[in-house]
Amino acid sequence: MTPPPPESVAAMIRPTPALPDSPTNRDVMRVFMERPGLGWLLLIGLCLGGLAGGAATWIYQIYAGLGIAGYSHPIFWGAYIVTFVFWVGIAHAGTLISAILFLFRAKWRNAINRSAEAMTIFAVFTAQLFLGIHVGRIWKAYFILPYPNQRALWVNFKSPLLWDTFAISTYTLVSLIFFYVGLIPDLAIARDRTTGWRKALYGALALGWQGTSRQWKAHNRTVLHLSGLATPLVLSVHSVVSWDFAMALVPGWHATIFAPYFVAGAIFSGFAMVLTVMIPVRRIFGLEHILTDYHFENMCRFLLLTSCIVGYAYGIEYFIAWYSGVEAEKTSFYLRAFGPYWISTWIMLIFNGVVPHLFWFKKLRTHVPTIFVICTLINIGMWFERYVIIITGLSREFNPAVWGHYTPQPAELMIIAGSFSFFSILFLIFLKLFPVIPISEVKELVIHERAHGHGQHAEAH
Amino acid sequence: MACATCLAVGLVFGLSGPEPVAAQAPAAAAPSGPRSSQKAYDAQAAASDPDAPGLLQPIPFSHALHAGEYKIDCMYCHTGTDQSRAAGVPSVELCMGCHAQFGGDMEGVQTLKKFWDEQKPIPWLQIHRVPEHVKFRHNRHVQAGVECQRCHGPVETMDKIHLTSDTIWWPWLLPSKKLEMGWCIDCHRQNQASQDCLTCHY
Amino acid sequence: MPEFHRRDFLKLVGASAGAAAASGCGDHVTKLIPYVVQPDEIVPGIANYYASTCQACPAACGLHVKTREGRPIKLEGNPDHPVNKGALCALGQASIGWTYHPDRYKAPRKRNPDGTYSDVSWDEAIALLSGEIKKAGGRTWLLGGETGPTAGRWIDAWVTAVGAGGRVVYEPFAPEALRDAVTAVFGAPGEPVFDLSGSDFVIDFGSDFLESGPSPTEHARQLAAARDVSKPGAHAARFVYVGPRLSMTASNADEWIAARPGSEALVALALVKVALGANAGPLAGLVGDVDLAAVAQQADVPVATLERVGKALGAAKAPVLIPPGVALASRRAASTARTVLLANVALGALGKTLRIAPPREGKRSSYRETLALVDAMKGGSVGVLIVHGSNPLYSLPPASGFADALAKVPFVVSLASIADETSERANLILPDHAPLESWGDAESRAGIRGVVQPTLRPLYDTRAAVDTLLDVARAMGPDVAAQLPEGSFRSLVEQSFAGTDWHATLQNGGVFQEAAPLAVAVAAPAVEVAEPALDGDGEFTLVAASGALFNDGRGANLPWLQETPDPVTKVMWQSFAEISPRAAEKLGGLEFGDVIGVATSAGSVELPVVVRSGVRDDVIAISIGQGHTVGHWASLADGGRPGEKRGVNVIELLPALTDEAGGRAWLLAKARVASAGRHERLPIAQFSQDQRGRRLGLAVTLAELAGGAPAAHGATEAALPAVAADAGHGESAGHGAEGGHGGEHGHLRDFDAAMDRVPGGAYRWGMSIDMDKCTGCSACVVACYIENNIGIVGEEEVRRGRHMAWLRIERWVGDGSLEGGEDRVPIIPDESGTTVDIRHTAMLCKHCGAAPCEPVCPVIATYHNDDGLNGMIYNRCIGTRYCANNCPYKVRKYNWYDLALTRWPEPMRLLANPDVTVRGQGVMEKCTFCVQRIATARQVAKDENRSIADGEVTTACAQSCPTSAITFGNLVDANSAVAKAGSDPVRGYHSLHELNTRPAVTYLAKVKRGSIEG
Amino acid sequence: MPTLVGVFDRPGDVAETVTRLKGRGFTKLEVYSPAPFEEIDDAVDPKPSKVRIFTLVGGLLGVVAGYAMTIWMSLDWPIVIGGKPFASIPPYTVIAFEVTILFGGIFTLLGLLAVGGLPSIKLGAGYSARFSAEEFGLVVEVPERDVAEVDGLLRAHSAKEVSLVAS
Repeated sequence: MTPPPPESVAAMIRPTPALPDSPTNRDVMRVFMERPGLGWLLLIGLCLGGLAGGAATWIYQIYAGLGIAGYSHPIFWGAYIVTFVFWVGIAHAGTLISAILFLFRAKWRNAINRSAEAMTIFAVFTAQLFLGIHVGRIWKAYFILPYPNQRALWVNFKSPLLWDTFAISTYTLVSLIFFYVGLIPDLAIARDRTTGWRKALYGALALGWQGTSRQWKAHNRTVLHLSGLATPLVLSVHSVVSWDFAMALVPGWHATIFAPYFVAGAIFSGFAMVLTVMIPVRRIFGLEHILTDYHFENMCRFLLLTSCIVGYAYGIEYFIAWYSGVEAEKTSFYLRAFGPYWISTWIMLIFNGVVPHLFWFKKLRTHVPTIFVICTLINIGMWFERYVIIITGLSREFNPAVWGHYTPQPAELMIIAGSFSFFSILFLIFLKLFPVIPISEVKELVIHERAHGHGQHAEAH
Repeated sequence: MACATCLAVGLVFGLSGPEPVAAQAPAAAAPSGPRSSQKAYDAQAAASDPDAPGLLQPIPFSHALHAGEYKIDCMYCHTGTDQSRAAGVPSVELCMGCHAQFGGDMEGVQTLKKFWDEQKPIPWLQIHRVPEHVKFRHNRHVQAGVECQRCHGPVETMDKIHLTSDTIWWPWLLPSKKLEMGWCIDCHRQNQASQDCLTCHY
Repeated sequence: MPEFHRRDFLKLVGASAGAAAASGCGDHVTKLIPYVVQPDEIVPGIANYYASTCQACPAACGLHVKTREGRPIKLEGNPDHPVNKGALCALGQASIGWTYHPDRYKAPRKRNPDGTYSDVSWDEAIALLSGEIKKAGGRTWLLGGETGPTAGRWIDAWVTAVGAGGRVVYEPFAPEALRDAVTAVFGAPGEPVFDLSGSDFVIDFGSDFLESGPSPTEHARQLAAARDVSKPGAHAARFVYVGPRLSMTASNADEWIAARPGSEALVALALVKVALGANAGPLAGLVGDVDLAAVAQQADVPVATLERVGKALGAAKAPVLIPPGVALASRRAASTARTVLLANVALGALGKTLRIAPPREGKRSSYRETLALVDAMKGGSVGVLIVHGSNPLYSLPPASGFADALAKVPFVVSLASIADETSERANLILPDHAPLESWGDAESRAGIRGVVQPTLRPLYDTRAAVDTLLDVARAMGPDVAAQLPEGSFRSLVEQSFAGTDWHATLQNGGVFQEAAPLAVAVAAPAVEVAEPALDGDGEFTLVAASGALFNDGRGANLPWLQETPDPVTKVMWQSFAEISPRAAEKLGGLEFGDVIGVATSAGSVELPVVVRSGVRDDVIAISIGQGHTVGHWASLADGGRPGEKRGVNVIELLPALTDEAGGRAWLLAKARVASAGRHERLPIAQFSQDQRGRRLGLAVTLAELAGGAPAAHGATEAALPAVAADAGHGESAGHGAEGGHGGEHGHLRDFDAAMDRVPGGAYRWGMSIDMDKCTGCSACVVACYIENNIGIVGEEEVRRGRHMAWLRIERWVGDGSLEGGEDRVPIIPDESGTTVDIRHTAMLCKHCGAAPCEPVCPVIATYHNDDGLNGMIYNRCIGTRYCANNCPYKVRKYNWYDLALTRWPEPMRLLANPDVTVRGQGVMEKCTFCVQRIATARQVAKDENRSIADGEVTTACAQSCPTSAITFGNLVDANSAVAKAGSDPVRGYHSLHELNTRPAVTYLAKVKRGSIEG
Repeated sequence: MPTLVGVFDRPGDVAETVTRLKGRGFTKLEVYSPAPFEEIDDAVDPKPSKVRIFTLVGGLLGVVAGYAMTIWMSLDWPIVIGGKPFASIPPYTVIAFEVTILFGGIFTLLGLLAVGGLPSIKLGAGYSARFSAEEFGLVVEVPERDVAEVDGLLRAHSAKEVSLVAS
């Protein structure tokens, strides 16, 4: 073959034409490229106010002492630990969706896993705040780390709190890695289409990703392995969090069902939070065609499953208390339902055990406003579940002389509100900075569809 | 704050006698006795040299002169160190025991006499200090035969008391300076002394 | 800006996360302040002990005052003193607070015409007072409390020397009816001494002798000795309580006869009639015309009970009947006292369990004389009134009109050392030394004379009361001075001990040769028993209960007594009215904390209510002692509202009436009670007194005790871990570290978890608590607070249950039932049955072998040391509080705020025990088995290279306990007291044993002696 | 050496072209793809990715590190806690498990960076923004003489465009 004439070679060298960009790119990037709307700014302002209030109360609490919270003898753990477990629970949905469903090859998860992973990370950060809020002497809290020190003093590895330290920091790191690895291809896409500081930011973060096959193969394998690691991690982290209670001999805590019970509860409240956040985001940014009702229906099925598990756990706890014949356990559980905290117990039972069963009806499973309401109730119910376990467990223990009562104080409510603001701020910033839907994963389906059978565009993914 | 033994010492002078035994303060006699030796003057100069390591004390007292040169035993001034947790700080009366007779020509001794005449304690500055949550027992260490220099350094050669450095290195490549916990623990381990936390923290 | 502490700096740094920046600034240089003249007996760091006598109440127990660097930091009982034998009551322990009290007067003060006060020099004040006395002459009067014999003698001499009008000795709780009865029954004045230790049947007609009788500590010891079942063959005395309210004393009885208040004499006669029938000796006349049915109806006591108890009383070999005390001193108190004394004589108690000691030296006025003085003041015939050692404005009923009488006295002088209601109205204040700064002497009983010696140089410009009076006399001219001795009061005290070796007396704490009892013959006086008249109308009878902690109100300004839970209702810091459930129902379903209005003929108050069945339906009981308007902690001054009352003063409800012998009467008034329609959250320490059948406070019946089977710990429980030495406990669960690691510090060692110690280890510190001896008086609780610098958190924090007591007394009523707990209202189960089944369990850290709190602490702030102690290292704790959650006994307390002792008003900080770290904010704390005392004892033992002997170290609680219910020692030493006591096969048990925490504290179950069989 | 860039629409075509080119001995080729497609990656490099080894090494290192840390620290200063042995294995297993996953995750990320050649500053030859849209780019380096032949081949496999990038 003789070489083609130079002019034809020269003809080949021409600037790549500005092709019509991929519709998926355009849709998703519109979300974070647009100038923030008034609604966004208002929300961010509100949350900053909440965060400022929470932070100020926290600093005052560090100075004045934990006395400003509602603790009383013998209830040494209160709303802060409840909210800590609540946030750690929510954190598990993200990893579950992206890791476990990836292993199951459930393709429907592609649209939702990025936002779920983002929520994981922000929820874990918020949860870790509470370790600092709950502890009595934060200026000495570094003692809990097994760092080599001149005192030759180490830490007590037998303590569930230390397992917590390891579990949650591992979970934070692995989730961050998982989130970041999934984000790299999208950052490359964004790098190629933005200018100014965004190009610099995305360029730096994308680490020079070009989507070569070697990189894709390594990326696939990495995501596979990370999912393989993250799945047991999810189950272990919330088991460790449940062992904070199960390892104690408080009646009502000391039960072997705690690990699966907490993991199911975590997934349950995690999915609910993902839905609670993604429904408005979908509505505001018009991502209906990517985040279809099919996704929401699948997630509602999952909520139904975990609601059954959690409902079973409530029942089995009462049965075991009765079956064990230990009077302290029986009294603790009887007073849980009919004692001074009966309201929170019944909120827990109804919101977690009864309301989600509305999802048996397909009509309700696909009716988005209903899903939103039920998910919000579920999260309230899950907060109260931890409240019930911790507070009623501690308030009616072995020694009736020191039964005590606890009422959350304004300082605690302010700090908890601050934590929700903190979570929302991170999520709002994420919305305006990174693609909320994984472009490359969605594009994989789109290209796949177009390659194989034009047309069934809407239904397929 | 709790073991403010050093601070509280002397603030309240408890006596079982009816009236405080206030010995008559000898009249501030003219500088009696022979002129002090040149060694004494050098020591006083060294003790009041602001550049030398260690804090400037209200009276330029030189341990090198008293303990090194005159070989006065530690326990003579620091009484009670072998019986009590706290090391006794010499009372002004103890200093005057000797300096009432000699050394009057030296500026340091004149300051001492001024304190004595006003019946005011000498506010020495503490050099060797362990945090307030540590209950260090002098008597146990003295009884166990640990000599004072082990922690206080070669006092008999110091004109100005200062913290000499004696750092040990842990196998995980971290140093522990003198009077820090690691340093004490290392010594306790070498001498099979108790490593029970309640020995020093309660 | 409040004083800025290093800890605040650390917290600010933590808060503002400017940690990095902070490390740069210079080191905090501290100073070493030597003595100018070092007293030879003071070695900094070593405690000195001075023998003295407690002046908190007339019992005058012997003291060992522990001082460090010249300041007293702890009071301990003097083992050689015959009255308290080394123990000390709650008020005695807390009385050290008066030395460093913020309300102390610092110099003489004069009230200016415009009502403000200005300091004045001693000479000026003395000149002013002597001038006034010269002017007033015979219109000068002294009103004061009981003093020591020497002080009393020379004050009387002063009164005659200056030609004053006279001196009235006024003690609110003086047992005047009893004194009068002794004079009437035995024809000669004397002090009745009830010795319970030899008795086998004790009946207490409401004298509450364990709380505020003449000598609570001594009687507690004697009662415990009389009922001691641990010694083989010891007879277990029966104890019956007759009275309208189940007080702390009654809680320790076998049977409670809830007679109508005022009918004690009738009940006594009925019992004697059943017991002795015809030959009732001196009481034959009275007993003759006693009709059991009438007495039963009038005293509201079933006839069967009278017969049953009467028969048992007859069978008793050495019975003793104790006449009513303060609470039941009615208008017929003298005749009741006579009746009970005659009953004692009739039952042959005289010479065995009752002896009449010669009267103590010193003037004692009757209440009638006090009222006479008040009338004289009202009539304007008193020119100068000198008040010392008492607070009449608080303790005299307003109905007596003392307030405006005081206003009519032109010149009032107060010699008080601490500000109180009366001294704040004085024209001239000449402050006395605090008790621990004073010289003096005190006589418990004839012949038992304790010396009072100062243990620190007076903190302020104060003078001994007698010295002040002597100076005044000298200032009045040579003729007056001639009649009085020269020297100081100290020399007078020394002269009063002339016959003895003064230094030996100082060392022993006094001269203790009890005088022989008087040989008395019964003078069979006329006794006319009648129902006491009650003033006013209303369906309730008001009983002013004498509290165990505040005595007559003198203890109210001591923070430890305010924060120690009331031994019966466990309420703290507040006043409360006790009514029965049926009465509460009638008043409209009142519940714990609902506020009621109580009105009598003399006054009315509003206070919250405590509903408990331990009170008769027609009785409303209010404790004496609260309701002060002056005083830190006594009033609401510490809460920032000075001048406002804390709780109510029940004395305001009482008319100023006396009994027929002129003694003060307390059971005087009918009360109209109505709900005030509002609720107040009462701070309570114990939520429920119903132990729900859990293994907290166990009791064994006499049959089980005799049977010898391990009744207390039930069948399922394995035998108590043999606390003796290497008895071994099956396969030792300990296994050392697998791989030997690191040669150089080869201190790896096996750990025997079951025996909770390192095999071959010398010590396992442990404790055994005999619940049969514990009366619930809380002396141990206060001793623990002061020894270990435990912080007082105040009323608001206590409402949230955040008080810091390392040791609490839990009061359990019977085995408990399974009801209750649904709401937040504290539970006091039904205690109204005839048989009393109240168990007092001292709950403290058990230093468990398999401690649940240790594995959960992430930073090893709590661990187990080789001597079996659970160490709590405050500087390592970061405050996760998980250990507190995991402790089933809930004995760990957390510092929610920085309410450390060193932040109290000056100069209370000087009370801090330098051997114990003062815990800051954010750390856990708990009982350490007084590790500082163990450490001190170990120093002594190591110096003599031997191990610590048994009994050489004792904890503050064990040392202070009047009945020595708590034994502390080394469990590894088989023949140590604690090992022997702890291994009682029948009664020994571990609290919450099924949790397998292997505690080092063994409880000995209470013995349920059941009701008296005929 | 001149570099040809072919632009494709369907992943299947790219995979075939790659196998064909490799069959013809042009092995210096690279595929830019906007989304992950196994058939392309297997075509370019059938061997399983080396990231697996990183994860394995990370995991094993984690186990060893976890147990070593906990046991060594417990025995360096053995303190009796709750009557439990100094180094008790059951609780330490939880920590070893967590550290295993931690090291596994970190080493997997390192694997991705190492195997994927990230972070790389310069973009590869022939890379253009369109390949992050929805089109595939096949870049192959061919000697001068084979440019036409390869160009034809690309077009035969429905390459939308073929262009020559300055070598």
